[in-house]
Amino acid sequence: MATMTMLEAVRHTLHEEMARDERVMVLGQDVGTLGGVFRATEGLRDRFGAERVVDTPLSEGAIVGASLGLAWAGMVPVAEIQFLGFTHQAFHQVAGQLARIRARSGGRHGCQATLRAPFGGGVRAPELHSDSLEAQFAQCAGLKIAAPASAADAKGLLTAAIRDPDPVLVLEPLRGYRAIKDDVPEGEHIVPFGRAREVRGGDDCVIIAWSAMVQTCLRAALEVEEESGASIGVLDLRTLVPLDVEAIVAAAERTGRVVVAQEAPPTAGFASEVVATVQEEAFYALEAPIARVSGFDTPYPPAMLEERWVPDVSRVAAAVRRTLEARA
Amino acid sequence: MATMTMLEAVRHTLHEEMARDERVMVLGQDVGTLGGVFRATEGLRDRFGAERVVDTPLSEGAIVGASLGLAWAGMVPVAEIQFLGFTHQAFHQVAGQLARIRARSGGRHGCQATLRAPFGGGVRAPELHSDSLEAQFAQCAGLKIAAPASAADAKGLLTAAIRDPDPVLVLEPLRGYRAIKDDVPEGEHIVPFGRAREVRGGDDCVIIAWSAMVQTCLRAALEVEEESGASIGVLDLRTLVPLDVEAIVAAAERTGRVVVAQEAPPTAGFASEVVATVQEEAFYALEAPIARVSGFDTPYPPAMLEERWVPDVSRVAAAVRRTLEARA
Amino acid sequence: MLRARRWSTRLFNLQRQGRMGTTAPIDGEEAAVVGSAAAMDPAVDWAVPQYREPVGLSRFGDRVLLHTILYHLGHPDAGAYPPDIHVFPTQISIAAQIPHAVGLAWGLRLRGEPGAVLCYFGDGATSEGDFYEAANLAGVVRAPVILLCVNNSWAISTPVRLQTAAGSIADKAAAAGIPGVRVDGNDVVAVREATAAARRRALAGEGPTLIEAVTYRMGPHTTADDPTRYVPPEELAAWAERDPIARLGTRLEQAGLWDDDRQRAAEEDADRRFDAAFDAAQATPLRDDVFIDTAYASPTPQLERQRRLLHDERSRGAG
Amino acid sequence: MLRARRWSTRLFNLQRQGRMGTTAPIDGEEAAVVGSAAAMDPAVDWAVPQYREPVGLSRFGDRVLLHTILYHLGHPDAGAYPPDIHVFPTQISIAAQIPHAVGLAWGLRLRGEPGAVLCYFGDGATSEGDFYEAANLAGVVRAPVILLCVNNSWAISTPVRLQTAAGSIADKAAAAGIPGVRVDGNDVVAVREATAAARRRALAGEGPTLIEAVTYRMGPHTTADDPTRYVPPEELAAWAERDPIARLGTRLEQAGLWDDDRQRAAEEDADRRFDAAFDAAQATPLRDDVFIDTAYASPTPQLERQRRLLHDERSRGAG
Ligand SMILES: Cc1ncc(C[n+]2csc(CCOP(=O)(O)OP(=O)(O)O)c2C)c(N)n1
Ligand SMILES: Cc1ncc(C[n+]2csc(CCOP(=O)(O)OP(=O)(O)O)c2C)c(N)n1
Ligand SMILES: [Mg+2]
Ligand SMILES: [Mg+2]
Repeated sequence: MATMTMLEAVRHTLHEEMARDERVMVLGQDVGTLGGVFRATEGLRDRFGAERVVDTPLSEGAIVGASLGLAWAGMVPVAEIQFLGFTHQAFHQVAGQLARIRARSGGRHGCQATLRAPFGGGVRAPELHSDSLEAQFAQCAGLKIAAPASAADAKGLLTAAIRDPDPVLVLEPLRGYRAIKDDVPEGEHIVPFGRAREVRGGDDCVIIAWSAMVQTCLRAALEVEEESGASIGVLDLRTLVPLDVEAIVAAAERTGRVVVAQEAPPTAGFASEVVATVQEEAFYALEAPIARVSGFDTPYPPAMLEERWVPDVSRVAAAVRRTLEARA
Repeated sequence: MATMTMLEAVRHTLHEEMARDERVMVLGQDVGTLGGVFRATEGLRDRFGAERVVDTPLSEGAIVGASLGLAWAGMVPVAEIQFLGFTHQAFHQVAGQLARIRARSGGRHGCQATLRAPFGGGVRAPELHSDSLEAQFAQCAGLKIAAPASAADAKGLLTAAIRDPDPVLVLEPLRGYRAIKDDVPEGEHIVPFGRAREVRGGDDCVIIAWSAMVQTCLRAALEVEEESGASIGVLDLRTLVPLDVEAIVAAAERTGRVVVAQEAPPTAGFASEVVATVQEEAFYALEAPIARVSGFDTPYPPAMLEERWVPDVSRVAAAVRRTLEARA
Repeated sequence: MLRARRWSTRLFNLQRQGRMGTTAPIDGEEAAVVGSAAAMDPAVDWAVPQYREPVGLSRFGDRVLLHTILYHLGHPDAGAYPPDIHVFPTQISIAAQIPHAVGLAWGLRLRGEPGAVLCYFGDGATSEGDFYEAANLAGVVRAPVILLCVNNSWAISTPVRLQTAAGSIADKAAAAGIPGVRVDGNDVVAVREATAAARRRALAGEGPTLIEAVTYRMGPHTTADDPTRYVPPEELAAWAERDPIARLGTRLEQAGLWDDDRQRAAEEDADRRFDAAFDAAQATPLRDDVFIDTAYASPTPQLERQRRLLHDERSRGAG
Repeated sequence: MLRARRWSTRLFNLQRQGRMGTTAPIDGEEAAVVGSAAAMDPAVDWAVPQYREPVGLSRFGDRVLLHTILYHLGHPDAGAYPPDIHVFPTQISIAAQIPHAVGLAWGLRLRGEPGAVLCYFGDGATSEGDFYEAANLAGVVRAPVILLCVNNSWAISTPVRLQTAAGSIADKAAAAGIPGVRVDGNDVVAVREATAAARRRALAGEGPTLIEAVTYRMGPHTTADDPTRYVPPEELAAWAERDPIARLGTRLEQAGLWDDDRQRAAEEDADRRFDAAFDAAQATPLRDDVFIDTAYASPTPQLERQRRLLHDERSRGAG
């Protein structure tokens, strides 16, 4: 065990996976000499050479599209997209190509490629750097999506992603890169996809979240628990696709009261999917409407307003209180 | 009143709007000389000239991106994207640019541009021609989305879209182009955004849908009503953004039993949004879990399997029966 | 070439009889497709096509025809080429295959494998960002790829003149800093030679080449198209004079290498092969839930739940 | 130029003091930006910038500075230029503004309006599909647009050499069939002349021009960047010798048009203007739910519901 920030865990994992398997390569904008704008790829270029750690032109479509070809040639590409917002430039390649190539080839040949991208708000970044776009990718059947909330999971899920035979989008929370720090297992550490993590148990209400919102929800849970004595659980989904329906349903059935928190705008956000799943599978256990906490149905605002926009502890706590108070 | 197919209604509307306002222009692939691959723009080029009806290069990104600039210059562009699947090539322009330009300009200057695209399955089209991607666009705050289910609404909603000061995506159901035929009001006909249409009333269960699925649901409602005597309503959302929450909630409260049907894959589809909204706003009226009927969490399959994939009357009817039978 | 046309015609006729989905006839473009494929070594090289070329790619294996038929039938195994057939599944999204071809070529080099990649696309495709981005990347990493534009003068109803103001498609190579070559796409020998030269460059580590094969789409865009609405008849007639198959036939006849008997024999052979492939295609098994098995390496729990639902509802519906 | 640098430095310093968000210094690129803007008529023409140029666009109105400051403060009114300021809001998504500029220019012509559009982007932007697609479209519709690439030799840490194998950025014009011009981007007069010539072409209906202004980013990419990790010091030193402001200073001094007094006066004037604009920016009102009002022409019912929620939760939280 070593204590690491999420960023360190990502870097450490890339080093380990590149050392373990010579087919693994890293490509993207500024990932080589600079070591990435956040230094997630620092040291890789010196250690593994410019052929396997490639500073590409400023072309997200080509980075993602070439990754498919590289994978078919037997490489294992790990592409960094500088910010999740700029995956939109490659959306046709992700949705129409990487996600579909296995089906298109009749199951014969998949695409073992990983896309890493930082996302999420709270660090006063410029426009288009903070958006939470996971739901758009969750509609791309054939793609998997991991969204670690801890440094340990950043390692375990990234390792699983790189070794997964299907294309995986790994979402890394911008504001967690340095702020989230915890114990990371040394050596091989794989967190299997589709298994949620019970961050804390709770019998009266469960808050479901992923990525950086997990920390926010944990604080909200403690706050409400302290003030009310109610027992509030927090469930970290870890991967959105595949989704751990069992764990979600079990938590909903145990508590009867559910809050789902996300940073994205509410309309068609991934929280809606979680809500729909809970009410489909655990309807009779529900004692209160499932509450969503989200951003707003507006573009992510400029820095001066982002604190109003990104759901914070007080908004999550308010939703938990509302849910606890709702008549059964 | 004149009876028209949806395709005729679209064409007729484009003619009317171009005649009414000389700033309206049509651009896209093959929209000019050919009159569009479905003939939706037939006759426009001869009537309004090649300056206002433009055969563009094969560049969705440039078509959509240029539309923003055209709108800022005072034109009113109506761009045809040949199939919705190919809006992905322009996704960065739709999501990051058209949808956000009003917010980016501090509210000063929007983007009066319409994007039309056929979508949906059931006509044995090649790959990427049949996908229902509306949920991905519904997460693009700043964009509006219309999805007419009748020829009359194809006119009323397209007219509203062209005149709307915000960017609008108009989804036109491929299999409805010729198969859906109804009475279309002559002269100016505007269907305001955000008002759902009660296709048929019903007290025991309501099926919520949009676009071509409305017809499927109508048939399913009749089938179940006939066999069981239960009274089944059908609500056509007409626009996904803005969403008519009031009508949805009223129908849910009246019936207590709700089915939401879509063609898209279930995970993060727009049906999940409708479900989340219903359970949030009408929780205490619900007598059964809200059922979703969807495609599958796979890429849309090749023609030989699409009948298995696209939700049909029997699958919707099965969901309605299940919902009616569920204990309260 | 003759085979490609014959097979394309057979597909077309089957579509007209309602026994086949939309097809995109190759008529007129045989020299560009077959000639370029002829320069490749199917044991080590790869072909990455759009949708019009596969019928002309039997150089890469007899099975390519079977898969092409499966494709137009709408069968899910269409893209399931066995590992020894180095052909990418048919691409519908215009230009989207170009970055794949570049990545594949780049990857072959990184893996120390000997092949080059031949990527096909149309004149229309050269307006898409994917084309430029991929060509530019290929130039930077010196990928052993041949970017072969089949400039058939049309993208559905859009003539090249409205596609670009560039002097030629080959001129676009300058944007990527790679050689751009223009070749008579109706001259099978010229196409093969240009491709062979590009392949030599690729294998010598000198990087990509853009080849523009100038030809003409003599038929409709697809079976769903009505080209009489936009193709000037004089233009079509002028190109018909330059029909690549007739042209090669004349050359070979003059050299005493071709005659009516051989022609007939070749046609019969093509038909026999087509019939056999069509039978094989029709006999290819189809599982009605195969889409659940081919979305991921193994189905997610949600997909297994959806499979059960599918079967329940079907059996209920049938019952 | 002097003003642009001074203002950029002021922004940089404020960022360092924690009073401003990320900024992207213009140092070294003043001649390319100010010189090209000088060729335009702000009454009829438009500027469509990326993020580094706005501080150099006061040619388009004094207010541009205020909006630039608002931008780096993260104020929602940053892009709310009044109608008489013909500047597009700052663009962050690389190359995404290029199709807008083409559409705007095209639209002005369709509307019978007299202007031309000057679109700025970087060397990095020329690798994006948007650049090629937009340039190609501009060529076909002969849009009165000037595509001005500020080639400052870097895209963050990526040198132009890794961006493309093309001989120059100007060479890329061939792909769109439009003229490509390479100009010394540190020579303000040369840049202005090249831009003026392109503008004349545009207004004469001869279509777009790609201008590559060859210059150098003398500072970091942004305040978040550490260029010492990748910029070769000799290279930076060599370009510092060609500093565009010093160069013009020398020229003017030799012509007796510039001296230390004038320099000091100009700097003081620049500072005064900056101070005034900064005060105005800080005094610009900020409503905490303005994002709800600017997403659509008028808020949807859902947004009104969300506004109420926001205020309820805030007041609860505060209470
Ligand atoms: C990204 C994308 N946009 C639009 C289409 C619709 N479409 C199908 S074929 C075609 C024209 C293609 O022309 P070209 O590249 O010249 O190939 P050709 O058909 O002439 O072989 C278009 C626009 C598509 N398939 N993909
Ligand atoms: C589409 C997109 N991809 C990536 C980024 C991240 N990014 C910001 S600036 C930059 C480099 C831009 O270089 P260039 O176009 O040369 O402009 P310069 O900064 O040199 O003025 C990158 C990659 C972005 N903003 N947009
Ligand atoms: Mg063509
Ligand atoms: Mg640059």
